[in-house]
Amino acid sequence: MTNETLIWLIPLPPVLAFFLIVLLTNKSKALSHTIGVGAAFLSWLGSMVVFVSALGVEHLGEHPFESSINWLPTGNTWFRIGVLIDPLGAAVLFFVSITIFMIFLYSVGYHNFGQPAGDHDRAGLPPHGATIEDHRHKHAVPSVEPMYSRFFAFLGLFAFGMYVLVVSDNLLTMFVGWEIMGLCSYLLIGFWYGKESARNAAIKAFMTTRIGDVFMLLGIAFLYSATGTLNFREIFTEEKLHMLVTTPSAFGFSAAGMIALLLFIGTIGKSAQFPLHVWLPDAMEGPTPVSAMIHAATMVSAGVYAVIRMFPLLSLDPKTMSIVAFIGAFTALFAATIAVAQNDIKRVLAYSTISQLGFMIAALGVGAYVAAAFHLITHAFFKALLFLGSGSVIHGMEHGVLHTGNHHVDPQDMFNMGGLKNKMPITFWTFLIGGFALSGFPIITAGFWSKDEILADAFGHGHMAVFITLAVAAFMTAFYTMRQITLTFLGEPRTKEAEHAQETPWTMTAPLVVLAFFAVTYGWVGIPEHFPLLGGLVPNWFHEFVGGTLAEHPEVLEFNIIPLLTSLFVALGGLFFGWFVYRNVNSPGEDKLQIPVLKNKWYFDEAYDFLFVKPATWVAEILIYKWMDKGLIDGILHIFGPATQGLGSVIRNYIDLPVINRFFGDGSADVTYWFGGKLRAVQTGRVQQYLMFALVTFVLIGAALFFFRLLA
Amino acid sequence: MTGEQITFLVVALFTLGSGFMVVTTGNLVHAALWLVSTLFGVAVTYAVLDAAFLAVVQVVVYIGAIAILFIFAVMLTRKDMRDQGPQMNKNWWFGALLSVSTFGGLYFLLQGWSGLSKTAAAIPSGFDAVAELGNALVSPTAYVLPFEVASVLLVAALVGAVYVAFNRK
Amino acid sequence: MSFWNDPLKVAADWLMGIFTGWGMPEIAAQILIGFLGIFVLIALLMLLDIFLVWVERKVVSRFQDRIGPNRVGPFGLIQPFADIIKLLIKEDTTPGGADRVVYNVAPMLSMMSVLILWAVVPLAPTILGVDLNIGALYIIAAGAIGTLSIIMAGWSSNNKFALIGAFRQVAVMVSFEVPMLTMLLIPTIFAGSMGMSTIIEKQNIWFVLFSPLGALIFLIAAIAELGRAPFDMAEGESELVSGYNIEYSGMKFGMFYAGELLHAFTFGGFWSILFFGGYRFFGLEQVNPVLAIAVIVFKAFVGYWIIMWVKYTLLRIRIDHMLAFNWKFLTPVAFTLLMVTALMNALLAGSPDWLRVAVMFLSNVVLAWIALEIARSHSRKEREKVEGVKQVVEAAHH
Amino acid sequence: MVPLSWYLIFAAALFSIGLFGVLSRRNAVAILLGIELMLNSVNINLVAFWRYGNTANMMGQVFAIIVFAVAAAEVAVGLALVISVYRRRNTVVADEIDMMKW
Repeated sequence: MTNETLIWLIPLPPVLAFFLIVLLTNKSKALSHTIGVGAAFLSWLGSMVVFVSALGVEHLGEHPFESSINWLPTGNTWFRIGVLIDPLGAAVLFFVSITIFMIFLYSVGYHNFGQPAGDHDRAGLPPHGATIEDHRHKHAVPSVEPMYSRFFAFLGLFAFGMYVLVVSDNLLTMFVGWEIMGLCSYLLIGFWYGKESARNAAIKAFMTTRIGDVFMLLGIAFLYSATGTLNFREIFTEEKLHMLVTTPSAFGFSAAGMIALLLFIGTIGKSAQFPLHVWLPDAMEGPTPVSAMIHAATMVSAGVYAVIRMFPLLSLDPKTMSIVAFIGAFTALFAATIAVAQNDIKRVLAYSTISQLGFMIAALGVGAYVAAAFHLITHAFFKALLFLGSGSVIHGMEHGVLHTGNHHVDPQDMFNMGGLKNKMPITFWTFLIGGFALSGFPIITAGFWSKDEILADAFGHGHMAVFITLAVAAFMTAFYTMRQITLTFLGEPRTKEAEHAQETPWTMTAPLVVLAFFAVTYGWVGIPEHFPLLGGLVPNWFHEFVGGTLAEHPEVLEFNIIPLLTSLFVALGGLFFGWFVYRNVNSPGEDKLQIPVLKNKWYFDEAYDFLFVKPATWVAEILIYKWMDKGLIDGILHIFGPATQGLGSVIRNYIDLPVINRFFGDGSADVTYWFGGKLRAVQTGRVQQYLMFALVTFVLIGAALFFFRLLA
Repeated sequence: MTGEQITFLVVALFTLGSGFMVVTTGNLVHAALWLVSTLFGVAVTYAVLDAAFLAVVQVVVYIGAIAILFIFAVMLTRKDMRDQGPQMNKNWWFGALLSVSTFGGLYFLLQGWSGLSKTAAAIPSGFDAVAELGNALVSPTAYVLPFEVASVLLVAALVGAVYVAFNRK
Repeated sequence: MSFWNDPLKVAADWLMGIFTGWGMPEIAAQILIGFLGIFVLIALLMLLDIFLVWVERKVVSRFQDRIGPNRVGPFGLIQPFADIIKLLIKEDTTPGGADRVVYNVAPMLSMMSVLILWAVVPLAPTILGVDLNIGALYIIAAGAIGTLSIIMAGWSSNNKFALIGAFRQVAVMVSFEVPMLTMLLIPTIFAGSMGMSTIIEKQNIWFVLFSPLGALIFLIAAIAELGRAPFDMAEGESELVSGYNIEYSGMKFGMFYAGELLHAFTFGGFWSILFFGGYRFFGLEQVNPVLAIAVIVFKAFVGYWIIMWVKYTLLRIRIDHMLAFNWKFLTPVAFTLLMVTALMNALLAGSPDWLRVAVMFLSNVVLAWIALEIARSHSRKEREKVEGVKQVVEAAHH
Repeated sequence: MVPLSWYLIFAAALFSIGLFGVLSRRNAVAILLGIELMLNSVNINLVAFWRYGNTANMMGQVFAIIVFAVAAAEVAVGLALVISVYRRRNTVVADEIDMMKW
């Protein structure tokens, strides 16, 4: 099987799994998760094959794996869709497939497969645990998710969307995958639809991303009308790009800039950049694997991936670039500030995700193409690791909750934890690695290299503002990461639940270990040559490989000591302060940083509520419904009624009854009746006679025709 | 008068004769059997026309299935084994008139048509009519659609026949 | 020597020489030679038939733990001749109110339907009547004529038992033609032709290895076609006093009887041709046509013996069970098998032989297993239903 | 060599015979027999035109086969109708089956 065919096949297993599970194996949990995980494994296998063979190809950037088929006839040409794997695609495929596979595996344990069904669990609510009875004393154990199979089906569809997005060679199919993911995020965030908050979160996520998507669709339409194609490699040709730059469009943007901007707004929605970031923290309502799926492996990465894809277009217009850089940097800092004040372990990670994505966007804004891709991948690894780790922690806490039976304790609140280090060692160490990677702990962790590269690029390209903002953001990142670790794992247990927390099954810990491995090692493939001591020990493979995607190879910056020192300082400093401040903080009260404005996320939700939601409701309810519909339109209609009635009666009495009915209606009826009476003798009910009549007629008519034709 | 012509005439006369018996004989089972011989004559005609496959299919489908079906039907639709009364309805003469006129009309039209006297070209050597037919029946560029439609029709007829003839106790 | 390589051609040329020597036109001579060939073949078949009578009686007697014919001649070999003479000199009766013409035509048709089958049987690479490229269909066509003869016999002899027997027999034959035709298509798929000789030449590996289930279904359908046990309801002695040929006596009955035997033998032959490589036996057929003939006759006898074995081992099945078995089990299985085989053949085109054999064989086994499972569960349900009724009835009795 | 006209006239004759049967037999089954004859005559025409036209173009034979299918369907349904009518009205005489009249 050629690589092209294989690439075509990669997205298939998950979607097949989706249909199989939904249609057939919905009843059997074991079968469902076997199919789901198996599908994820198959896709992973295919992706690995493609990736490895992609490594083998010289100048993959010039001639990537691609194949396409005619899809829609557009006028006299065809709209072709197809698959494309260039260095960027290969690298993304690599982490996407691994993380997806890991998350599938993790979900098995997370949903307590193999445990008894809950005593009073209902579909649409998280399982509450079951009481089993062995040698005559009953105790509570976690109970299996009621909608276990459905979960795997949704995950499969989600994975399908992501794979489609990664392998597709044009914006349209990419957008299709994009939207499939939008739908799945809705389904999965609202997976426990029994919870009010989950419902709202799902709708919020769907709506918010939809705003971005609309603009993205506009951008795609604009691009298609401008260039007549949506295929990446066809767009990124010299003359197309030049044409786009030279054609002006609105607001003093060039067409290229406008398109890039529109597509970028789509990304803002998808990867939760300011000001459309609001949906992402709420998305934490979904099960933790979903959070990992959305925040690490797939959806938000998809946003950044889209921008990276369109980078050649993006980089054409300096205005757009600066907008992107600004939004990225701002989001990075802004989200970091909020993250500092959150107590929900998953929300902290959510905001850190937003800020890390801000890093990537900002990197793209300053033109650091490779750095962005690099950080995208490393971030995917350690963020997936962190989410799964937090899920593991929550799971352990739920064990405690079940043990004590006190269901009022929120197993996600970090102030209820503490001292989990000894309870759940594997989780702790992996989480620690992830946290250090996130905060860019120097040299060993992957996060350091990618983040350092971003800072270096920002500095090197002379965007001081961006540089400083990012540096501060990085500092805060390290700070709240350490805060989280300290509150969660270090110190003494603050609650009985925390005391009775216990390590999670292997299906949950194994993915942690694997991801931890990548979270550390993946950074080493991208060490800059000129780095002191380490530079050149390992060739900067990543830069070479992914850089090859662009037409002109991005130049390698010469080394500069300032960004290095900065990142060292912010990472270590942040970590130290995080530990120092929170080493003996035991309750939210003692936490100095619980500032309301941060706590309440700069009041963004309230602001949006006031600015958009309320006015919309008012317009709908009062203006349109009450005044316009009820008052104006109905009023007019009520006038029509009597008038029509009067007219109708006139017509009826003076035209209808006498003329139509009497004369035409009854008259024709009488005539017909009379004829019928005469003619009915013909209908003898005998088939053969009918046939004879038919034949006679046929012969006569035929003869007549023939005769006249002869005459004529 | 070549051999082929003699063969044709013999076959045609045989076929027409038994066909005539089909529509005239009083005993319905005999009519069905005469139908069999007519169909057999038609099969031979196909064979003479180098359509061997059709000839065999004719034998299989008509003699093997349809004729048998007729005999069954004849035997199922009478109380005792004798045919009583005349087999022609009262205006059979008109039917005869019509059919003769039909034949006359057809003959007349045929006379007016050129290319009547054209003779068959020899089948090119190595031309496998069966394979050609098979390909034509299933290739999308040819007649796969009529073929499928015919199959659907058969299924529908099968179900319908079963339903209609089903004897509700 | 040359004669032994291609006896038919040599003989034909020799005769052609003689006839033209007599000043006979080419065409006439050819026709005459053709008739001679047919005559010789039929004569030989008739001799074989007589021998078959003896074989049948011997085998059945063995199965029933008797000795069988053993008085006339060595091992009673002359016995069948005695039977023939008896049949010939018997009074040839015609029942009153019978339809004379049809009544007399039926046995001939019956015999003919068997004999014309041999037109397409390749006895050796060089010895076959005519190499129709639609041989497989031809078999069914001949079967159709047999069906016709049976219903003619049953109807014309003006006897309700005969008529009922004919009805049943014809119903069975018409129904079992369907799976039979389907199974004929399976060697056709493998060989890419319906021609008997092509089918044989393509069998470097016997098709039975490709499609054991197909061979089995074909055998079952063939037995039903023949109307032999366990599908011999048409001539159930106890119920219908030997069915459609009840009114026939003397040589007319003899024709039905001989026709049946030869038919069985012929289907043994077709079985071997379609699934067991016909006259091929490890290149033996290349040595000498006579050997080839010996091989195919031997294989035919094996098939015939299997048919007899079934006949004398199994019990008679009720008519509705027969038809239900065909329509509800055999035909669906046959269709499924046909689809599976065609699919496999298309998928495995060009792959090595051992792989094709393995996959085909396995798919057949799996299909058979599934079919049997379904049948078993269904029959279990039926049994429960019946037993439930029985209990109810017993309860009513008590 | 047999000219095409012979086949066409042969087919026409067969058709007319069938037509006669259809028009003037009393028994419904016999009417169906007539219909069979007509269908066969059509088939003869199709095959003859195939043979005398361009033999590489299979249309004639293809449609002959489709006529087979139609004939089989027609016989099945027709006989089923006849039988069910016989069950209810106890007659198969076409003229007596005339409920569908004024």
